[in-house]
Amino acid sequence: MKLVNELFFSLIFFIIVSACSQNQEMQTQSVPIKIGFLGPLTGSQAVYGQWGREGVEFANASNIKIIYEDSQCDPKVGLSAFTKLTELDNVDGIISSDCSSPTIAYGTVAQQKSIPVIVVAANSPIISNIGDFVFRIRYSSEQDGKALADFANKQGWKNLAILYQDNDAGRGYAAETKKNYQGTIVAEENYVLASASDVRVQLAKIQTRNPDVLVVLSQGDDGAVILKQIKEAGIKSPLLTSGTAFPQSTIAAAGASAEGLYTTVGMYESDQWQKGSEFKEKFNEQTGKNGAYFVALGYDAANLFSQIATTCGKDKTCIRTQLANTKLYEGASGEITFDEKGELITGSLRMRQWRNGSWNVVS
Amino acid sequence: MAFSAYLIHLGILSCMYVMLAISLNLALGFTGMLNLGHVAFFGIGAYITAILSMQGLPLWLTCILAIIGGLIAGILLAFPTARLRGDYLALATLGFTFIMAAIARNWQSLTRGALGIPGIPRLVASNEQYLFWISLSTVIVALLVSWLTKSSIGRTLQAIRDDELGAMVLGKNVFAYRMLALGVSASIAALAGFFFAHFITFIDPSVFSIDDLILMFAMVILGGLASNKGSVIGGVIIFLLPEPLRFIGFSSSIVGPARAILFALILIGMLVYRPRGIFGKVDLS
Amino acid sequence: MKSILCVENVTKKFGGVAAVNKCSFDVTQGTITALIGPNGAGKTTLFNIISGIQPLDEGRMVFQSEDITGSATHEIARKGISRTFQLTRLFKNLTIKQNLLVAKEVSDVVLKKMLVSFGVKKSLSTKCTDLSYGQQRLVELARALLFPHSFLMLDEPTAGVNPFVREQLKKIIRCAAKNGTTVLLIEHDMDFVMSLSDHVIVLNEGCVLAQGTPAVIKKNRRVLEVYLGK
Amino acid sequence: MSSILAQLLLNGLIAGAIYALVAAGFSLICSVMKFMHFAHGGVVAAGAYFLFMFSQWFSPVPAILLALVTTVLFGVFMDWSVYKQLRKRHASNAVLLIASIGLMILTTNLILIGFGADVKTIPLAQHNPVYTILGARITLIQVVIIATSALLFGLLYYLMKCTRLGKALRAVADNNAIAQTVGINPSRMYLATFILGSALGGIAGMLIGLEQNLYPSMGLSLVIKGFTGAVIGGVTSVHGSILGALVLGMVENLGIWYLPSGYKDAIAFVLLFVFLLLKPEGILGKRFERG
Repeated sequence: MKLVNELFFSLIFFIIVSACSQNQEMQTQSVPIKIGFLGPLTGSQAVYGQWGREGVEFANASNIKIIYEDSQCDPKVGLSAFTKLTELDNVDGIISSDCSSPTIAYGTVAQQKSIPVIVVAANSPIISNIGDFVFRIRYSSEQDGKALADFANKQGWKNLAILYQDNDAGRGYAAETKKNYQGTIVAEENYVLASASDVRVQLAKIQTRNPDVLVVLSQGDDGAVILKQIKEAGIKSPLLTSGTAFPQSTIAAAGASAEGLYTTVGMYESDQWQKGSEFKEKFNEQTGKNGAYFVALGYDAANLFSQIATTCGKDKTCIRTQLANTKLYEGASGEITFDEKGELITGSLRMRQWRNGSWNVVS
Repeated sequence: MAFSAYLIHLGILSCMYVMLAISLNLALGFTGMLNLGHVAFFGIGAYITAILSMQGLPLWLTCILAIIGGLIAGILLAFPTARLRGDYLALATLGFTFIMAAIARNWQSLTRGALGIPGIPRLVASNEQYLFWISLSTVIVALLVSWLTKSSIGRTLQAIRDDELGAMVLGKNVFAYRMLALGVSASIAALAGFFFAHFITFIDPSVFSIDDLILMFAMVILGGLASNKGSVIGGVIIFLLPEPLRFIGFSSSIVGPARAILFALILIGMLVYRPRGIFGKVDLS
Repeated sequence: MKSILCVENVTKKFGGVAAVNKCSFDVTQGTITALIGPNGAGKTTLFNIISGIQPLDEGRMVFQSEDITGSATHEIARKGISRTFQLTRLFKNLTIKQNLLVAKEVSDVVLKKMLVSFGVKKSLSTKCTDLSYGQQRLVELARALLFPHSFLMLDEPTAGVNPFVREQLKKIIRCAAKNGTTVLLIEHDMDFVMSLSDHVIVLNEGCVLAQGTPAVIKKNRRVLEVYLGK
Repeated sequence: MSSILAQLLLNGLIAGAIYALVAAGFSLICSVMKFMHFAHGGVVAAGAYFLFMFSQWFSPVPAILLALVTTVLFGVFMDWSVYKQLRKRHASNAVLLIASIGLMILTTNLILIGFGADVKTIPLAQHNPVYTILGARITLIQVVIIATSALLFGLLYYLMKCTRLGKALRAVADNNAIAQTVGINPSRMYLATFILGSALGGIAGMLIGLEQNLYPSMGLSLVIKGFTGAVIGGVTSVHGSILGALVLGMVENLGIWYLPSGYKDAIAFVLLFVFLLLKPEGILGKRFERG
C-alpha cells in the first residue's frame, strides 16, 4: 500500500517540477518563425496526429520552431490548444493534422485572426469555404469520390453499392460518388467507428441487392476488418475505395482479403511521383517505418512554411499570399498548387489494383 | 496582451465547467442520484440553440428554449428511472447519453448527423464580453443553486438522499423532488451547452462524448459532494490542472495520454484517500 | 367513541407465508392502543402496510372515514399519520435541527424547547451521527411529534433504551395523548404497555388473538399460552 | 432469402457470443462483489494486447498461456491496488463504480502509450478458413468463439451450482456477513473471483483480438455491450448473463436489418432501458437485494 502512495505523489511532484523548469528554457530561444502543430495524440483517431507529427519532425526545417499540441480530436480541446499556440506562443502559422471537427472550430478563429493554416488530414467539405487563410494540401474526399464514380461508369457497372463510415470524411466521399455516378445506387449503408468491428449486417443487406460493384469508404484504420468481413461474406463484386483510406499498413493487415481491391491513387502512393519515392526511401532508412501519405503531407507542410519564412519572416499576411500563389511546388506528397478556395488542385486521380502482392495502375 | 487572451479563453471554459459541476452536484451530491446522463443534457442544450439560431431566431430566445429543452429532458428522464437507484440508475442514464448520441448522428435532416453544424452565430464579438456574460450567468446559477440547496427544498433533497423512506413517511413526494432536482440540473447543463455552442461556433455528435462526463465527476468528487463551493473550486482545479502539461517538454505523444492518466489517478486517489473531497461532508451512498 | 382507524381483513403473503392473515381491528380516537404479540406475529408488517410502505394482498384500511388502501406512503402521511421505526431512521448527514425542520418548519426557539423537554442536552447543530442511541430515538420521536398528525405509530420505542429514557418516553406519550393524539404502539416491555395503554390488541400468526383493556388481557388464558407456551 | 436469414441469425449468434465472453467475467465479479466492474473492459483489451505482444516473440500456444497469465495478474493487481483499499474503507458500490470508470480510462491510456494508437491485428489470425452452413458463412475463429461461449455457459453453470468454490462464491454473493459465520473467508473468495473473472476477460480479449482489430479504446465499447447483456440475462447469474448477451447480439443484428445501421448502439440501450424498468433482475437473475 505504501508503494502506491509514493508512486502517486512522486508522479504529481515530478510533473510540477518539470513544468517550472520548462518555462525558463523557452525564453532564451533565438526567434525563428514559430509554427503550431495541432492533431489528435490520444483517442481512437490518434494515428492521424502521430503520422502528421512524424512527417513534420522528419522535415526538421532549421528556420522554423514547431510547437506540438494535442487536440484529442475534440473541438473544445483543439480550440484551447489553438488559443494557447496563437496567444501565448504567438505562432505565425498552424499545421493541422487533425480531425475535421476541431479543425473547423479553430480554423474559423484562425481566419478571423488571419493566421495561415495548412490542413493536412481533415477531410470535411466545410473546410474548403472557411476562408482564404485556410489551405489544404491533401486531395479532398470530393476528388476521391469523383474518381471512383468515373471509373465505375467507365467499367460499365450498372448498379453500385456504397458502405461508408458515418463521419464527415465518409459522408463527403459518398455524396461525391453518388453525384458523379451515372448508374443506379442500389444500396447505401454506413457504420460508426466504435462498432466498426462488425459490419456483417450491413454487408448482408448489400448482398440482397447483388450490386455489380461495392464502394467502401472508411477512415483507414478499420479498413482491414471490413475487407476481411467482405471476403468472409463471400461478396464477389469488385471493391473500390479511396487511396488515403487504405494506406499500405491496412493492406498488409488485411492480408489475402485485400486481393483485387481497386483504390484511387495520388501520385504519392502509386510511386509515380519521383520525389515521393525518394522521400519514402529516406524516411524508411532513418525511421524503419514506411511513410504513409499523411507523413509526406506533414513533411511538405513544414517545408512550405520553412521556404516561405525565408522571404516573409513573421508577416502572416505575406505568408498567406505566398501560400496562395504556390504554383507547382514539388512536395513529397505530390505537386502542390492551390485553387482560389485554398484546395489542392490535382489532375484526376488514377486507379490502381492490388493483385498478388503488387499494385498495378489500371486507368 | 497575449497571455491575457489565453487566460480569458481558459476563463470562459472554466465557467462552463463550473456550471456543469454545480448542476451535477445538485443531482449527485444533494439528491444522491448517480446521473451519468449529465453530458446528454449539455449536448441537448448545444444542439437546440445551434439548430434554432441557424434558423435565425434571436439568441436570447434560443437560450430560453435551450434551458426549457434541458428541463423537459431532465423531467422525461426522471420518469423511466424513478425506481432505479445506484449502479442501475448509472447504467440507465449512461444509456440515455448513448441514445442521444445515436440520434444526433442519425437524425440527419435535423442535426446534419456527423457533418455537424458549423457557422453558429457567436453570442458577442469579443472574448472579453463573452467572459463577462458567461461569468455573470455562472454567478447567477451558483447563487440560485446555493439558495435552492439552503432552502427547505434543498433540505428535503438531502433528506431523500440520506433516507428515502424516512422522507416519505414525513409526507415528501420523493418522485416529485427527484424530478425537480433532475430538471433543474438538466436545464443548467443545457445553459452550459448554449454557451459552448455560441463560443465554439461548431458542434457535432462528439458533444455527447463520455470523456467530458468523467471530467465532471472528477470535479464534483474533488470539490466534495453536497458542497457548492466545492464544485466551483473542483471545477476550476480539474479544468486548469492539465494546462501546465502543455508546457512540459515531454515528447508530444506522451503528453496526450499523460493528461488522461493524471485525471484517472486523481479520481481514484480522491475516492480512496479522501472520498469526501476538499469541502464535502457527505459520502456517496 | 369514534374509531379513527379501521383495519378490515388485511392479508399480506410473502411467497406463500401469510405474515398478516385476515387481520381486523379498530383503533378508537384519543386512546393509547398497544399492539403486542410474539416475534414474527406480523406487527411490524402491519405497521408498514398501514403507512403504505408494504402493499397489502387483500383487505381494506379506512382512516378518519377515508379509504387509504393502496395509497402512497407520502399521501397517507399527509393525512395525519406520523410514525417511528423499529431501527431508528434519521437523516445521517443532517443536523438535529435539519432533521426536525424536514417534519415541520418551526422557529429555533420551539425546537430548543422541545429538545429540553425531551431531555436531549445537545445543540441544534449537532450531527445525528454524534448522538447516543437513546438520544437518536428521542430525536426521531421529536421529529414524528413535530410532523402535523392526529395518529402516532411507534414501533418498539423502548427497545434498547436505559430506564431514564424509558420514563422520558412514557411522559412524552402521555402528554401527546392528552393533546388529543391517538397513539398505536408496538411494544414488548409489558410493564410499559400495561401502565400506559388504554386498549391492548394481541396479534399472533398474523391475526388478532384477543383485544381488550390491559387488565382483561393480563388474565386471558389464550394470551398466556401464546406467550408462555403450552 | 432463407440463406440471408441464416446469415443474419449466424451474425447475431457471433456478435452475441462475443458479448457473452465479456459478460461472463463481468457478471461473475459483479454478482460476488456487488459492484459494476467497468474496468473489466480494460482487462479484456489487455488480454488482446498481451496476446499481440507475446505472439510476436513466441509460438501460438506459449503466447496464449503467457497472455492469459499476465491478464490475470493485471486484473488481480487492479483489485489489490484500488478496490481492496476502497473495500477497507467501506466504500459504497457507487464509489466502486466511479473508481472502475477511472481505472477504465487509466488502462486505455496505458495501452495507448505502450502500444501506440494505430490499429493492430494479431498475426496468428492470418489463415482463417471460411465454412458455409445452410448458406451462411462462418470462419474458424467465429466457430471457436461460439464454441467457447457455449462451453463457458456449461462450465460456469457447473462451477457455480455444483462445486464447493461455486457454493462459497454464491454464499458470499448472497450475504457476505453470514458467509463468514460458516467459515468462508471473503477476501480469499474475492481473490478467487478476480482471478476467475480476469481469466474470463483474458480469454474474451484474446478471441476478440483474433476476430477483430485491436485499438486502445476497444475495451470500453465491449464492456458496455457486456454489461447490457449481463443486465438483460440477470447480473446476479453468470450463465444468465451469457444468455442475455446472446439475446443482445441477436436483437441488435436483427434490429439493424430493418433500422438504419447507425442505430445499432441505440438498440442495445433501448433494450437495457426496457429491462432495467420492467425486469431489473433480468431473465434468470433474482432480485438484486442490497442492504
